[in-house]
Amino acid sequence: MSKVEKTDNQFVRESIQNQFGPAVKSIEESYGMLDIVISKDTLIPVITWLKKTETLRFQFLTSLCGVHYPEQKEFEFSVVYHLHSLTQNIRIRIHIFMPESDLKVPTLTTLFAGANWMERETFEFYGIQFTGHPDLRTILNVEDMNYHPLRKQYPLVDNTRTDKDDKYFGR
Amino acid sequence: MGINPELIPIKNGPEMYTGEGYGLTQIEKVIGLARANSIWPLPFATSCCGIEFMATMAATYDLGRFGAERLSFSPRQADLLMVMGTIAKKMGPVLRQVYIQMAEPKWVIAVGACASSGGIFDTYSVLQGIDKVIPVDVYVPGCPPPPEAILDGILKIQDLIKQEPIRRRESPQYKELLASYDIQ
Amino acid sequence: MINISDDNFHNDHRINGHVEPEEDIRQYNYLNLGPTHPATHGIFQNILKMDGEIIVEAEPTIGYIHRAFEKLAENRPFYQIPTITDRLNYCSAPINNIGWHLTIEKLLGVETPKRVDYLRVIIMELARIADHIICNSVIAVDTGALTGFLYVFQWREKIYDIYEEICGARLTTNIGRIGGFERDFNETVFARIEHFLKEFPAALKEFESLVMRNRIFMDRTIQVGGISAERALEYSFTGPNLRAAGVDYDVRVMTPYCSYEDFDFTIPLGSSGDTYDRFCVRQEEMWQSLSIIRQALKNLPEGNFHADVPEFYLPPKENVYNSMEGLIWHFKIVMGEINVPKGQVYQCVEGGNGELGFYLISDGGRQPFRLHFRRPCFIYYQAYPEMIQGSMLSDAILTMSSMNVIAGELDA
Amino acid sequence: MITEISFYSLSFLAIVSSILMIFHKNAMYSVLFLLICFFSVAGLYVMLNAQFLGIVHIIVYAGAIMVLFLYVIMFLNMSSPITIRKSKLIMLAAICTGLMFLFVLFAALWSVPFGHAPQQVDQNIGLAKTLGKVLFNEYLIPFEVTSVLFLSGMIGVVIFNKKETENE
Amino acid sequence: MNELLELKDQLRLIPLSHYVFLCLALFSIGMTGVLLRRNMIIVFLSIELMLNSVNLLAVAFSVYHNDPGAQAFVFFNMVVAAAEVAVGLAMLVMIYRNIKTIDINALNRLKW
Amino acid sequence: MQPLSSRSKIVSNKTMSWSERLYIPAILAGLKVTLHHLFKKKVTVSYPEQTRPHSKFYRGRHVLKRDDQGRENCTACGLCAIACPAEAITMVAEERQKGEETLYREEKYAAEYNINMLRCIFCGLCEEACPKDAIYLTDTISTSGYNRDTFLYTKDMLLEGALPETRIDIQARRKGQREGAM
Amino acid sequence: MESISIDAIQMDYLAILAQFVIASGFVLGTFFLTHKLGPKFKSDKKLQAFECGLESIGDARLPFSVKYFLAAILFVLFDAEIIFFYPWAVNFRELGESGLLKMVLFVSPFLLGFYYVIKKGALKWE
Amino acid sequence: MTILVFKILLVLVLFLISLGVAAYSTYSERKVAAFIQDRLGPNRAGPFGILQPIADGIKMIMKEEIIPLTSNKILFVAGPAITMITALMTSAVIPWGPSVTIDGMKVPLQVADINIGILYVMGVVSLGVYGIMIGGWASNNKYALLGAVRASTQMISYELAMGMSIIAIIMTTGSLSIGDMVTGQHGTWGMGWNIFVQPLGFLIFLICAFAECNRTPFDLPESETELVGGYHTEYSSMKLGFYLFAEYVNMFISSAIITCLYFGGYHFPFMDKVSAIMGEVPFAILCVMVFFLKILFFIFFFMWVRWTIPRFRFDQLMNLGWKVLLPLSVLNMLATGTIIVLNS
Ligand code: SF4
Ligand code: SF4
Ligand code: SF4
Repeated sequence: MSKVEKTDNQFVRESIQNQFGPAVKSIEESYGMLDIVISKDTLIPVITWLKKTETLRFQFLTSLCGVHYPEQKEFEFSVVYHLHSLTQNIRIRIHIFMPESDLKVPTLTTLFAGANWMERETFEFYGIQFTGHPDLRTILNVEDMNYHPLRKQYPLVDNTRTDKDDKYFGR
Repeated sequence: MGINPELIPIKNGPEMYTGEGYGLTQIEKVIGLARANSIWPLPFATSCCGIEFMATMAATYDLGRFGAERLSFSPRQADLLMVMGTIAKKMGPVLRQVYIQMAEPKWVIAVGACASSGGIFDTYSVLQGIDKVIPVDVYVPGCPPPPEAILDGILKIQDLIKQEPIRRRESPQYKELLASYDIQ
Repeated sequence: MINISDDNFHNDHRINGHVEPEEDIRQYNYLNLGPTHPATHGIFQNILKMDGEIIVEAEPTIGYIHRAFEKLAENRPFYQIPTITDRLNYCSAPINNIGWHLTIEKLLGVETPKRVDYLRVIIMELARIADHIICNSVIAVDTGALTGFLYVFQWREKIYDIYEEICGARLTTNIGRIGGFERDFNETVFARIEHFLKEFPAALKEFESLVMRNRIFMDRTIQVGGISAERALEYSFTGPNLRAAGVDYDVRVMTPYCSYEDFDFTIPLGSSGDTYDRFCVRQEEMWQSLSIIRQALKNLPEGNFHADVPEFYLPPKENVYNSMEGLIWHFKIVMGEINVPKGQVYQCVEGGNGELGFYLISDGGRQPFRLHFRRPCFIYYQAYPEMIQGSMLSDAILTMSSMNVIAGELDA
Repeated sequence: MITEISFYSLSFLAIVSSILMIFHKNAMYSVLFLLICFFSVAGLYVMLNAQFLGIVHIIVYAGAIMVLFLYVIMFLNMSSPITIRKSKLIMLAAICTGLMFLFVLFAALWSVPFGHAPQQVDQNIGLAKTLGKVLFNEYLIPFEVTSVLFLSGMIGVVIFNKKETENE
Repeated sequence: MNELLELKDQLRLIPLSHYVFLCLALFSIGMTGVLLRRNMIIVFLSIELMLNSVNLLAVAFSVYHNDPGAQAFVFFNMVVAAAEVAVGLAMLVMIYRNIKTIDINALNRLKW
Repeated sequence: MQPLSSRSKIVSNKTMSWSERLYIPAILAGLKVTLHHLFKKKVTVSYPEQTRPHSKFYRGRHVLKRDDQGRENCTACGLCAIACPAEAITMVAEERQKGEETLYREEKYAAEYNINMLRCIFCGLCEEACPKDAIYLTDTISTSGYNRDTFLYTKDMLLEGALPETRIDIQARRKGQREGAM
Repeated sequence: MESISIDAIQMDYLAILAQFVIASGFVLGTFFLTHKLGPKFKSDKKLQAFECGLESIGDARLPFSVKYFLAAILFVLFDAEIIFFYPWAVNFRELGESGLLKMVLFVSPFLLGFYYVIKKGALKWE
Repeated sequence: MTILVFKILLVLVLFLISLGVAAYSTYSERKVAAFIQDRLGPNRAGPFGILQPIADGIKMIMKEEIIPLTSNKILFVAGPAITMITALMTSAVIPWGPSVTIDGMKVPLQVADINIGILYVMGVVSLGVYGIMIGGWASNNKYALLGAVRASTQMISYELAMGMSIIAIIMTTGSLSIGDMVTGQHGTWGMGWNIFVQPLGFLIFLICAFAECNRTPFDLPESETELVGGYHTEYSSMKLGFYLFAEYVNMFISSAIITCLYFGGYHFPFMDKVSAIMGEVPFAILCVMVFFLKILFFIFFFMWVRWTIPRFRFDQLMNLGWKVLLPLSVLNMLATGTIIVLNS
C-alpha cells in the first residue's frame, strides 16, 4: 500500500462532500472531530467508500451506538458510528437519523465483523432494526425482555417490580 | 413462575439457630468445629467483588488459614456459596439452581453491596439483593468489601456453623425457610 | 417483572439463534461452559458444539451481569459517574476513571496542569500493571500454574496500597476529580511507588521464569486462539489483543492524551495474535509501564494537583465553612447546577484492554444526555467463537483468559 | 479346609457372576460381572500355583480387555438402547441348548478318570521363570509370530479408524 | 494347626475333575450367552468367558500333569485374545457407526 | 498492515532452543524459584489477630461528627444524600427546639439519619459533599452481619460519642484533604 | 530364585485377602456412615446433573472422540505385548545374547507397527 | 499361625499408616502449597492447623450425599469404592523393612512377599482405571464423562511406559518380587541403588507415576478450570472424599514404589556396619524410618512439582506418553539388555 500523505479533517470534509454532495446532510466539527450527518439510505455507500478509498481508509469501526432524542420529532432515533482511519489517524463520527415509525437501518456487518454485537446491543437498547443482520436478538438482557430500556420514556428503575423494598433505600 | 418476594420473610440472624434445643451437645460442638474449619467455598464471583475475593485468596490475606482455600466449583462439594458481585436478573435462575444443587449443609454469604442489595445498580436489569432468590446467612457490606471484611464475613459464618445444631437441616423451620423461597 | 421463572433456561440445542439439526445433535457433544464455570472468570456462557475434544462451533451468551451502565449514567450527575465507570473494567478502574474525567474535561474545556497529567499517567500505568498482572497470572492459573499468580498478586496488593494512600479505596477507587485529584500525593505515596518500582521487577522476572520459557506453557499457548491482524481489525480489536496480532495501534501514541507524548516507550507487538503473543505483549507492557512511571516520577513538574476551576472542582472545606463564595460553589457543584455546554465529545484512552472510549452527548443538563462506553471487551469478545473454532476445550479456556474479558466491561 | 472353602467359593462366584453377566440387561453391569468372574478365575489360578498366569490374567483381562469393553460401552452409549430382545421362545431354546450341552458333557465326562494328583509337584511350574524358559526355547517360533500378529492387529485397527474418519 | 497345606496336598483335596466340571459350566454359560443375547457386546463377553474356561482347564491340567507347556499355551491364548478383542471391538464400533446398532440380528439384514 | 508508529517491537519469541525443548531445565528453574519461596518470610497478615494499617484516608464505615462542645454538626441539609450515588442516605430534618443548643450546632438537625451500609459503596462523596464537617468516613471497615435489617445504620450507630475520649479522630483526614489548595 | 515354601505363599495371598477385606470394610462402612449421618434433602432440581447452573443440553452420555477409543485399543495391544517382556526379563541373564536377539526380533515388528500407527496419525489428537 | 497373625497385624498397621499418611499429605499439601506461595496455609484447626484433615474428614462424613437422579446408583457408589480399595491394596507387596525373626522364622516386613510383586502392583494399578471410569460414567454429567474418559485414557497410556521402564529393572534383578529388587540394591554399603544404573528408567517411571496419580502436570482429568471437577463433579460427601483421598494414598504408594525400585528401599549407606552394632528390631525400625524418610521426600517432591509447573494439554500429554516415553522406555530396555550382555 502506497504511503499517502497525512490528511486532516478539512480534507476529509471536502472529499466526502465532493463524492456524495447532497447526500451528506451536514458536516460540522466539534471538539476536533467531524460530525457527519447522512441519510440512512446512503449509509452503506458512504461507509464503503470511506473504508475503501485509499486516501482515507476508515477501516476501523471504533464504535456504534444508538441515541434517542424524544423531542426531535421525526428524527427521534439516531445511530452514531465512530470510524477511525488508522493510517491517517483521523476519527470521524457519522450520524443517521430516523423517525420512530421507521426504525430500519442497513447493517454494517457486511463491512465490519465487529459491528455484529454492537448492532445487537443497539437493537436491544433502542429497538432499531438492522436489516440484513445475521442474528438480531437481544444480547445483554433476558430473552423475553419486552421493551427497549434505553429509550428515554422508560425509567431507569422498573417501578412495577416487587423485588425492591423501599425500607432499604435512602430516598 | 417467579416467586413473590413479598412473601419472603427476612431471615433473623443467628437467633434462629438458638431457638430449639439450644445448648449443643459435645458431639455437635465437635462437628460444628470441624465444619467451621473446613469450609469449601463455591465462589460465585461475577464481577468486581470477585477481584477482591482473589485478593482474599492470595498470599496477603490467605483464606487458606481458615481451611477454606479449596475452592470447589461443583455445587455438590461446596459448603459455602459466596456470591460476589452483581447478580443480574438473567443470572438469578442460575444462582438459584446452583444453590439448590448444593449439598446440605450449605451456607450462603452475600459479599458486597451488589449481591446484598443491588448497590448502586438500582436498574432494570439487576436483582436488588440475592436474598430475593436464595436465603442468605451473612451479608458483607462494601463495594467491594476489602479482604478484611470478607474474612470477617467468613468468621461470622464460622460462628454460625459452630452454633448450628446438627439436626437443624431437618427441622421444620428450615424446611419452611426453603419453602418460602420456593425450594422444596 | 422480576423473572426468576424456572423455564428461563437455555435448554434446547440452539446455536447462533437457530435450532440445531437432529443429525448434529446425535453426532456432536454440546457442552455448556459457564456461567458458573471456573474458567469463565467473569460470567459468561458458551455453548460449545464439540466433536470429541474439538470445538466445532461456539455460541457465547453474555449479559449475565448486565448492569445497565449507560442507562444509569443518564440518571446520574456528572460527578457521580466515576462510581459507575470504576465498575466497568474493575481490574484497572483508575484508567476508566481518568478516561471519564478527560472526557468531561474536554467537554467543559478544562485545562489540567502538567503535574496532574503526570500524576494521572502514573496512576494509569499502575492500573495497567494491575490489570495485566491479573490477566497474565490468570493465564498461568488456567494452565495450571497457580503459584505465579500468588507471587504477582502480592504486587497488585502493593498497587492497592498506593491507591489507598491516594484516595482511600483499593479497587473501585473513585480516584480522580474533574480537573485533577481529590488530594495531592503525599510522601507515603511516592515512597510506596518508589518501593514498587524497585521491587516489582524482580517479582515479575520470577513470574516470567516460572512460565514464560517453560515448554509446557509455551506448548499450551503457542498457536492457540490466534487471530490474524486483518480479522482483528475487522472485529475492531484494540489494545494488547490487537497488538498481539501485530498491529501497533496504541491510543497513547496515536491520540496522545494526558501528555503521553512526553514519554518514551515502545509498543510491544506479537506476531500471530495467539495466546502466547498476548501473554508476551502484556508482559512487555508491564515493563514499559514501569519505565513510563519512572520517567513520570523523574520529570514530575511542580504545580497544583488540580486545575483551577472553581466551577467544577469542589472548593476546600475550609472555604466552604468560612466563605460564602465557597459555600455557594460547593452547593452548586453538589447539586449539579453547574453550567455544562451542549455538545458531543468522544474521548478515548488506552485502557487495560484497549481503546476505552467515552461518547458523551450533553444537552446542558446536570446529567449526560447520552453516554456510550466503547467497551473493548464487548467488542472483541464476539470474535471468540471464531478464535476457538477447531481448537480444544483447554485452548478455548486459555483463549478466553488471555483475551482478558472483564465481565463488567463486557456486559455493561 | 481353607483350600476347599476357597475353591468352592471361588467357583461359585465365577459361575454366579457369569450367569448374571449373560442375563443382565445393562451391558455395563455385564462387563462388571464378567470382571468379578475373571477375578475368581484368577484366584483359581493362584490356587493352582500358577501365580504368574493369574496376575497376567488380571492385567490382560481385567486391566486391559475389560477396560476396552467399558470404552466401547461408553463410546456407543446405547443411545439407541438395545431393548429388543429375542422372543421368549428363542430365549428358552437358547437356555435349553446351554443346559443340554452342559448335561451331555457332564454325563460324558462323569466317569472319566482324570487321574489323581501327582505325588511330586514341581512347585516352580507356575513361575514366570519357568514359563519364560519354556516360552523362549520350545515356543520360540509362536512367540515371534505373535509379534507379527500384533503388527497386523495394529494395522487393522488403524485402517478401521481411517475408514471411520473418511466416512464422516 | 495344619490348615496350611502343601501344594500337592491341596491338589489332592480338590480333584482335577472338579476343575473340569467348573470349566464345563463356565463354557456352557458362555455358550448360552452367545445364543441368548443379541447385543454384540454381550456376545463378545460370552466368547471371552468361554475362552477363559478353556484357559483354566489348560492350567489345571498343566499343574496336575506337571507340564509347563500348557501354561505357555495359556499365556499365548491370553495375549492373542487381547489382540482379537482389540480388533473385534474396533470392528464392532465401526459397524455401529455405520448401521447405528449393535444388534447382532441387524447384521443379517445387511447386504455386505 | 503497515506500521502505524516507529516505536514498536516484536516481543514474543516462539522458537524454542533445544534446552527449552527438553522441558527439564525450565522445570528445574521453576522448582528453584518455588523452593526459594518455600523458605521466604510469609507475607500473610493474620487477620483478625493482625491487621494491616489502613491509610488515613481509608474509606470505611461512616461517622457523624460532633463539634468541640459535643454538639452534632449535621444540619440535615441533605447534600450528602444528593451526592450519594447509591442513594443510601436518608434523613428527617427537624428544627432545633429551644434548649437543644447543647445538642445540635445548627438550627436544623437530623432527627433521623440512616445509612444503608449494604447499599453504600464507600465512595466518599457524602464526606466531600457535606458543608458542615458532619460526616466522615473512617478507616475502620464496616463489619458484616447476619441480617439485612441490621445494616440500616441509624444515627445512634453512626454518631460518635459525646465525650472527648470517645471521639473518633479524623483530624488527619480533614487536614490531609486538599492541603495543597490552601 | 529360591523356592519358597508353599505355606508362605498361601499366607501371602491370605494376607492380601485380609487387606482387601479391611479396605472394603472401611470403604463400605464409611459409606454407610455418611449415608446415615448426613442430612437428606432431595428434590428433582437438586438431583439434576450439574451443568454450570443451567439445565443440561441433551444427553450427557454422548459419543466422545474416537481417538480415545483408538488409544484404548492400542493400549490393549501394547499391554499384551509388554506381558511377553516379563518372562523374558526374568530369564534375561540366562538367555544372554540369544535372548537379546530374540527380543530384538520380537520388538522390531512391534516398533514397526508403532511407527506405522504414528505415521498414520492414529495418535494425533488435533 | 503366629506369622499369619503377624501379617494381619501388619496389614492393619499398614492400613492405618496409609490412611494417616494420606490424611496428613492433604494437610501438608496445603501447607506446602501455602509456603511455596508465601502464605501461611491452614492454621486455625488446632495448633498450626494440625487438625485440619480431621476437620475435613468429619465435615465430609457429615455432608449430605447426593446421588443424581439420572445416574446409575450402584455404579455411582461403586466408583469411589473401587478407587479407594485399589489404592489401599497396593501396599501389600512393598517391603517396609528387613526381615525380622518371628517364631523362629525369618519374616520380611512385608504383607505378601509374592514372587510376582511388581506385576501385582501393575495389576492393581490397572484396576484403578475402573473407579474413575465407572464413577464418571455413572454420574451422567458431561464434565464428569469427559473427565473420566480423559483420566482413563491417560492412565492406560502411561501404564505402558511404566510397565516398559520396570522391565529394565526386572532384567537387572532377574525377579518379579519387589523384595528381591530391594535386596538386590544392597550393593556395597547399601548404596547399589538402581537410580545410578537406571537414570532414564527412573525418569520415565517418575513421570508415569505422576500421570498415574493424576498429579500436575498431568492433572487434566480434574483440572478445575476446564471441567469443573472432572470425573468427580457430581460427587459429594465421603464419596468425593475417597476420590480425593485415593489420590493421596496413591501418591504415598507411588513414592514407596519409586523408593523401592530406584532408591534402594530401606537401604542406606553403611547399613551393614549399623546393623552389626544394633539389635534386630531396632535395626528394622531404623530401616523402616529410613524408608519413610525417602517416601516423604518423594511425597514432598510430588507437591513441590505440583505447585510449580503448568499442566499439559490433553493432546500434548498423550504425545508425551505415546511418542516420547514409550519409545524411550523401549530404548532403555534394549540398551540395558545390551549393556548387561556386554558386561557378562
Ligand atoms: S458491590 Fe461493588 S465491587 Fe462488588 S460487584 Fe457490586 S459494584 Fe462491584
Ligand atoms: S451530614 Fe452534612 S451533608 Fe449530610 S445532611 Fe448533615 S450537614 Fe448536610
Ligand atoms: S460513601 Fe458514597 S455510597 Fe456511601 S453513603 Fe457516602 S456517598 Fe453514599
